[in-house]
Amino acid sequence: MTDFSQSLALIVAEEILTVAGLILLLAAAWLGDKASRGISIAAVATFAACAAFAIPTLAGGLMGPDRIAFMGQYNADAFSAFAKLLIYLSAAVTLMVAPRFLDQYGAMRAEFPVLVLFAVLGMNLMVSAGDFLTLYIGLELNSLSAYVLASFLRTDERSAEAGLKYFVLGALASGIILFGMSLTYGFTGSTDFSAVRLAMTGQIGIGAIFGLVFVLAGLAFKISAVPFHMWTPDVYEGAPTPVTTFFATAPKVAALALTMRVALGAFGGQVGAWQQIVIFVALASIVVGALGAIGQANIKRLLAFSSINNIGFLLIGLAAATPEGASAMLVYLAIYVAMSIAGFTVVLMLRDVDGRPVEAIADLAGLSSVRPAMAWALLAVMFSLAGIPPLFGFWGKFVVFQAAVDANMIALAAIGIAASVIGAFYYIKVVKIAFFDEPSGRIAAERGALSHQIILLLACLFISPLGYVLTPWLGAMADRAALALFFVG
Amino acid sequence: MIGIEHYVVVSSILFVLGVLGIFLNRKNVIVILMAIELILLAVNINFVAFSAFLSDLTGQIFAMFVLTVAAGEAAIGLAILVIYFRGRGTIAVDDIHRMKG
Amino acid sequence: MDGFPILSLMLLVPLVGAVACFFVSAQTARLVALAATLVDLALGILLWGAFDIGGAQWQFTERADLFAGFSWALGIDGIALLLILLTVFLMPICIGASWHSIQKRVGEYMAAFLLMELLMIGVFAAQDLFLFYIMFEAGLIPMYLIIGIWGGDNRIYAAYKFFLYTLIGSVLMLIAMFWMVREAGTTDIPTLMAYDFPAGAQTWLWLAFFASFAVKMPMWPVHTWLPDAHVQAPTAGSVILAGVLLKMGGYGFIRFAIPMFPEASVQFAWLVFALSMIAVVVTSLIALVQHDMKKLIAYSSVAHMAIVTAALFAFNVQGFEGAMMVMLGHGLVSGALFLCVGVIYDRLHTREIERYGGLAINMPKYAIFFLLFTMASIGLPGTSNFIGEFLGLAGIYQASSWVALVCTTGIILGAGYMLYLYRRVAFGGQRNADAAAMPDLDGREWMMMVPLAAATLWMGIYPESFLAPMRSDIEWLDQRLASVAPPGDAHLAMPRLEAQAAAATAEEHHDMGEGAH
Amino acid sequence: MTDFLVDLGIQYGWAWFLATVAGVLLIALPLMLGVAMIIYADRKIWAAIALRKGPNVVGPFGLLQSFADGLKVFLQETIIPSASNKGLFLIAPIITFTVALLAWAVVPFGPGMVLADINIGLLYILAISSLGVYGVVIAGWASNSKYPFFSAMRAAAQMISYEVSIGFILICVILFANTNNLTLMIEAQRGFGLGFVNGFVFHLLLFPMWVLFLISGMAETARAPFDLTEAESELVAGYQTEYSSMSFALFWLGEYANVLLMCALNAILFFGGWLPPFDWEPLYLIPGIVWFLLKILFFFFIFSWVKATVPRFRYDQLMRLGWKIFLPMSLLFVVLVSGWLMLTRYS
Amino acid sequence: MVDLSQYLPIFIFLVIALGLSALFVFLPMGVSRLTGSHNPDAEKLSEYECGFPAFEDPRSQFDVRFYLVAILFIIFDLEAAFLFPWAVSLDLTGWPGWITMMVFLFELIVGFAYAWKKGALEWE
Repeated sequence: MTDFSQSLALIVAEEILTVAGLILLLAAAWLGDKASRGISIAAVATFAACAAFAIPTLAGGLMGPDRIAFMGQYNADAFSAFAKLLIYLSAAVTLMVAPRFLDQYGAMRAEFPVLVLFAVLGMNLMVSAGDFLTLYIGLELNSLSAYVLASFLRTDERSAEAGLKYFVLGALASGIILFGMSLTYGFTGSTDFSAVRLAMTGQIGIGAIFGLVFVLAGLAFKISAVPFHMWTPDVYEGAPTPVTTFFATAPKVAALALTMRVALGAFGGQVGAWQQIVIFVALASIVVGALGAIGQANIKRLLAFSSINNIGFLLIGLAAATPEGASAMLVYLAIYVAMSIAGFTVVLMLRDVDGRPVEAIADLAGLSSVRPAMAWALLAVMFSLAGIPPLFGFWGKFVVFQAAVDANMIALAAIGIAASVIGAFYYIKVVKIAFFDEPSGRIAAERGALSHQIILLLACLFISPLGYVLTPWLGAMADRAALALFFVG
Repeated sequence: MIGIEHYVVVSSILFVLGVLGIFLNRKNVIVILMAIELILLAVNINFVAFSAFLSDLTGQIFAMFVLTVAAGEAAIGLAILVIYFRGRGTIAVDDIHRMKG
Repeated sequence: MDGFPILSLMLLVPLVGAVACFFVSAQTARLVALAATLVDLALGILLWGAFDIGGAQWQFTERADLFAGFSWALGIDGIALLLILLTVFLMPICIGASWHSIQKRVGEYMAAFLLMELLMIGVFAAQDLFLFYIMFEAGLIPMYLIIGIWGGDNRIYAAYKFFLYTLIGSVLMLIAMFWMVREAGTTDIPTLMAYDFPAGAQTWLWLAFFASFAVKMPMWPVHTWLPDAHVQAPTAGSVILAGVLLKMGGYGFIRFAIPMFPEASVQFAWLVFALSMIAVVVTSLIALVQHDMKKLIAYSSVAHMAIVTAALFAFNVQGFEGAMMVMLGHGLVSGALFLCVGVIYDRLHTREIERYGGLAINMPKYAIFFLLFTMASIGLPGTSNFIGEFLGLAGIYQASSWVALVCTTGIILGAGYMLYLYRRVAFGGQRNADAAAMPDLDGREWMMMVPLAAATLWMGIYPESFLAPMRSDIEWLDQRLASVAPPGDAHLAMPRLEAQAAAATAEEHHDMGEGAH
Repeated sequence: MTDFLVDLGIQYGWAWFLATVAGVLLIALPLMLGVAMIIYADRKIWAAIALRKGPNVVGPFGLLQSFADGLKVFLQETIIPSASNKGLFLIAPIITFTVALLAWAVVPFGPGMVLADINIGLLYILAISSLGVYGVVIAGWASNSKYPFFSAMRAAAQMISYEVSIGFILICVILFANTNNLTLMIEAQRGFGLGFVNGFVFHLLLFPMWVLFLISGMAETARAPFDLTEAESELVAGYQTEYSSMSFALFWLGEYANVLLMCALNAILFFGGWLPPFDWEPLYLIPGIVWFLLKILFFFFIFSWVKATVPRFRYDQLMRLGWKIFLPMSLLFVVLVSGWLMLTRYS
Repeated sequence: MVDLSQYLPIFIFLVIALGLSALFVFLPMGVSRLTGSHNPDAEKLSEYECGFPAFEDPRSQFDVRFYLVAILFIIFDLEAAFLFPWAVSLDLTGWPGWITMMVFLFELIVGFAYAWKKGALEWE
C-alpha cells in the first residue's frame, strides 16, 4: 500500500491531463476559436507527455501493491498502461483529423480538444479503476464529454439526434451499472474490487448474482455488445466523423479494458457465473454485427456494425477467462484501433464533387480509378477487418481464437470463426464497390491533408503484413499487461 | 420493523419503473430524463440503505457522487435536448428517427 | 546450395516485382512482371537441379523462429518441388497471356499476379502450419481482385462466390489447426505429419480440413464456384486457377488430411469415393451440354480433380503417384486449354462455341496445338494425363473396383465432350465470317504454346523425370498408412470384374506391372 | 413537558406525542401571529420612514389591521382561472406555506427549546428553504398566464442564484463551528469575539460573510430591493397575480415567515442566537428566548429599513451581484477561512 | 441502523403544517360558497392580461439564460454538498483533506471562469 504522496506520484498522468485540461479550457475561453489549432496541438502534446509515463510501466510489466494508489481505488499497473497508450493514440489521431472536417461546418471550436482531453481523463480512470467508485467517476467523465462531442455540430440535426440517443441510452447504461454496483456493494459490503472478489468467491447469493449481471449488462451497453448495441449505428452515423473515429477507438478500448478488469478482477471468483453470458453475447454480437451490416448504405453505419462484430470477437477472448485470453484481447484491441483509425481516416479524406464529406457507400463506386491510394487503403482495412491473412487483422482473430481453443472452448471458437464469414460478405462488398463498379463520378479527385495522409500511411503499414514484424513486441506487451490484470494482491 | 429487504424491493420497483419509463414512453423525451433520474434514485436508495445496514460510509459517499453526476448528466441531457429542439421543433420520442438502417 | 535461402528468394522476387508494379507505367509493369516470373522460373529450375533425389525427405529447409511458436519455416519434399515447378512454369505464360488483353490498370494486375505467385509458392513451401494457412488464405485477396476487376460481365457474382466458398471452407481448418498445435505442441508440419492424434479427435479434425480442401479442390457438391470463377476470370486468371489453385486442395490432402489423420482418412474414404464418383459422372455429363468453352473446360477440371481425390483415398503408391501426375498434367493441360480459349477470345470476344467453327482452315497452327491439348486432356498415351490417369485408376482399382469402374466412365465421357468441343470449334464449315477472318497464332502466342506442348509431351513420354523426385515421399506416405489402410477388394473381385476393367482400359494392363513395382 | 404528562399518568409514547404536537403548535401558531404583527410592523416602519402614518384605523394604532385584512381575504371568493392546472394551482400555496413553517422545526429558541435537535440542523434548513422554489414555480406555471409565468421564472432563478452563495457562507460558519447542529453552533459562539462578545460576526473573516448573508437573505426572500418577482410596474403581482382569497394570503404569510426565518438565521449564525450580546453573567439572567426574539426583531427592522430606503435593482444587476460578486467572494472566503483554520486551529 | 427517531417531530410538524395550509386553502372555498360570494363567470375566470384577451400561449419559449442559471446552480449546489461534510471533518482529514478540497475548488473555479468568460453570467 502506498501513502498519500506516493499515490499522487502514481497518478501523475491524470494530474497532467487535469491541469492541461483546465489550462486549455481557459485558453479556449480567452483566446477563442481561432486558437483551436494551437489548443489541439497542446492537447496532443499532453497525450504524448502522458504516454511517456505509461510506457515504462508497460515495458517494466509493473504491477503489485506499490502500483495501487489511494488504498485500492486506483491501479497504475501494466494493464492500464497498455490501454492508456491505445487511448492516447486514438485521441491524438482524433484531434489531428478533426480540424479539417469541422472547419467545413465552421464548427472547429476551441472546446473540442478540451472535451477530448477530459474524455481521455475519464477513460484513464476507467482503465485504472480499482474500485466501483473510481469506475463510475471515470465512466461518467468520459460519457458526459462524449455526449457533448456527439452533438458537437449544433446546427446539424443528425448530430443532435445522435447526441440525444447516445445520451439517453448511455445514461440508462450508467443507471444499470450503478444499480448493479449498489447490489454488489450491498451483498459484499465493499466497492473495492479485491474485496468484492474475496467476498464473491464460492457460493454466493442471488442478490450478488443480480449485481454481477447488472454491472456486466451495463458494461455491455458501453462496449455496444448485443443485445445492448442498438444505439451504436445511429450514434456513429449522426456524430461528426472525427467524433465517430474517436468513439470507435478510445472509448471502446476503455470500456473493454474496464469490462476485463471488472469481469476478471472484481468478479474473477465467479467466472462460472458470467462465462455463459459472455459466450452468448460474443456470438450474438458477431452474428448481429455481421447481419446488420449487410443492408447498410452508409459507410459510418457499416463501420458501426463492424465494431459490434469486432466486439464479439474480442469477447471470445474474455470468455476464455485466462491470461492468454486477456492478452489476445489486448492484441486484438491494438489492431482494431489501427483498423478503425485507418477506416475512418479514409472516410474523412474523401470529399464529393460538391466538397461535402462522403458517407454513402454507393458514392464510393469506382473509387479505385479516381483515388487509387484511398481505394487500396480501404481494401486493406476491409480485408483486415474481415480477418483475411496476411493482413494484420487476421492476427487479432488468430490470437483470440487460439486462446479460446487453448481454454478448451472449441465449439465457441468454431461457431465464432464460421460466423466471421458472414462478416466477410459485407467487407468484400465495400471492396467490390470501390474496385469493381463503374466510377460514380461523385468523388472529387483532390488529395487529403498531409496529416491525414501520414496517419493513414502509418495505420495502413500497421495493418499490412508488415505489422507482423511487431507481433513479438506487441505480444510481449500484451502478455505483461494481461498478467497484471490477473495479479491478485 | 423495516428491514433491508424492504429497501431493496422498493428500489427495485423504482428501477424497473425507470427502465419501463424509458422504453414504453412514446411521448416526450423529458419523460425519459425523468425516468433516468428515477433509476438513479433507486440506486441511491440502495446505496444509502445498504450503507446504514452495513454501518459503512462508502455507500453514502457513493450516493453523493451519484447525485453529483446525475446533476451533470441532467444538465448535459437538457442541453442536448435544447439543441435538438432547435433543429427539429419537437421532442416527441416517435419523431427521433432521422437515421434508420 | 547449402544454406542459401533459395525458397525465400523465390518468394522475395515476385514480392519486389509486385511492389514495383504499383508505381510504374503499364508497359514497364508488364516487363517487370515478366522479368520477375522468369527469374523465379530460373530459380525453380535451379531448385529442381539441386534437389537431391532420394536424399533427405525435406530439403532446402530454412527456419527462423519468430514469435508465439510461429516460425518462418520453409522446406520442400519432392511433392512440393513439383508443384512449385508447375507454378513457376505457368506464371511467365500467364503474364504473356495478359500482355495485350489486359489494358486497364496494368500495374495493379501484374502486382496481383506476382502476389499470387508468391502465395502459391509459399503454400507449397511452408513448413509451419500457420504460415501455410496464411499463404493459403491470403490467395483469396489477389484472386478476388483479378476476377472482380478484370473479369467478364458477371464477374462480381463470380468473385463473391469464389471468395465466400473458399473462406467458409478454410476458417474451420484454422480451428482444427489451433487444436492440433495445442495437442502436439508444435507448428512444424513434418513433425505433425508423423504425430499420432487421438482417434476420436481425428474425426473432426479431418472434417475441418476436408471442408477447406474439398472446396478448394473442388469436390462435388461444393464445386459450383469453379465454373463461375473460370468463366468470368481473365484468361490468365483461369490458367492460374485451373493450373495451380486447384492443386492446393490436392496438396492439402497429401500433406495434411491423409498423413496427419490416417485413421480418419480411412474412415471417411467412402465419403470421398462417393463424392468423387458422383463428380466424375455428373460433371462430365454437364460438360457435354455446355455452350461456353470455358465452362466446359471448368467442368472437365472438376471431373479430373475427382479422379485425383479418389486416387488419393485409395491409399496405395499408384494412387498417390497417379493423383500427383494428374494434378501436374492437368495443371499443364487445362492451363493450356484455357490459353487456347483465350487466344480466340482475344480475337472474337466471345466464348460461345457456336460462334466458331472451321478454325482448322484459317488457323491451322492453332488447331494443331488445340488438338494436342485436347488429346492430352482425354488422356491419350504419350501425353501427361495418360500417365496420371492410368496410375490413378490402377490405384483406385486396388482399393475398390467399383469406384475404378465409375471413374473410368468419366474418362470415356471426357473423351466425348472434349472431342465434341474440338469438332465444333476446329472442324466443320466456316459458318461465321468474323471467325473465319481470324489470324493465326502470332509470335507471342507461339512462345506460350510451345513450352506447354513440350512439357505435356515430356511428361507423357518420360514421366520418370517427374515421378523420381516424389517417389520416396510417396513411399513414406504409404508406410504411414500401412497400418490402417483397409484391404482393397480388387484381388478378390478381380475374376468377376476382369472383363469390364479390361474393356475400359484395354491397353493399361500392359503397364500395370510397371506401375506396381 | 413529556415528563409532566407522564406524571399525569399518561403512557410514555402518548405523552411524547402530545408533547410534540403541543410543541409544534407552540411554534406554528405564535409564528402565524408573529407574521401578522410583523406585516403590520413592516408597514408602520415603512410609513414612518416615508413620513406617513401607516395603518391606524383598525384597533389601537391600527394594530389589528392585519387581522382585518385576514378576515377580508378569508371571506373572499377563491377564483381558479379556467385555463389553469387546477390541482397544481391549489397545491402551490400549500407548498409555500408548509415549507415556510417546516423550517422552524429545528430552530433553537433557547437552551433546549428546540423541537427537533437534529445533528444536521443547518443542512435541514437549507434543504427545506430550497423547497420554497417549488411553490413559486408551480404557482407561476399552474396559473397558465403570462405574468405569473415570467415572475415564477425570475423568482426561481433569483432564489437559486443566491442560494449558491448562501451555501458557501454557511460553509464558512460551519468551518468555524465544526458542527451542523444549530444548538452546538450557538454554543460555539460563546465568548467568540475577543473572549467576551458572543457571535461569529466579530471575526475579521466572518464579518464580510455576515454582510453577504444579510444581503443574500434579502434576495433569497425576494424582499425589496430585490422584489423583482412582484415588481408591480412590470409583472403586475408576480406569480400571485391569479390568486385570490386565502390562497393569495398564504403566499404572503409564507413570504413573511421566510423573512423571519432569515432574521433568525442571522441571529443564530452570526450573533449568537439566544446568547446575550456579551458573555457577561448578569445578562444570562434574561431568558435566552428573549434575546433571540429581540435579535430577530432587530434584523427585521434592518430588512424593513432597507426596503424603505433602497431603490429596486434591475434584474441584470441582481444576477450580476449574485453570480459575479457574491459567489466569487463567498468561495474565496471558504478558502480563506478553511486555510486560516488549518493554520491556527488544526495544525 | 441509524436512529431516525429524532426526525419524528419533524414529520409530525409536517403533517400539522400541511393540514393547516390545506385548511387555509380549502376552508375559504367552502365559506365563500356558503356566503354566496362564490359567483364565477367566464370573464372572471380568464387569465389576467392587462385588459387584452390572451393571444398566445403564456408558456411559450422563455429565455435560455434561465436554463443556464439552473445548470450553474446545480453544479455549485452540489459542490456545496461535498463541502458540508468536509467542513465538519476538517479536524480529522487534516492537510490532505484540505489540499484535496482546494484542488476540487480550484477546478470548479476554472469552470466558473470559463462560464463567466463565455458570457453565461451576462444578463443583458
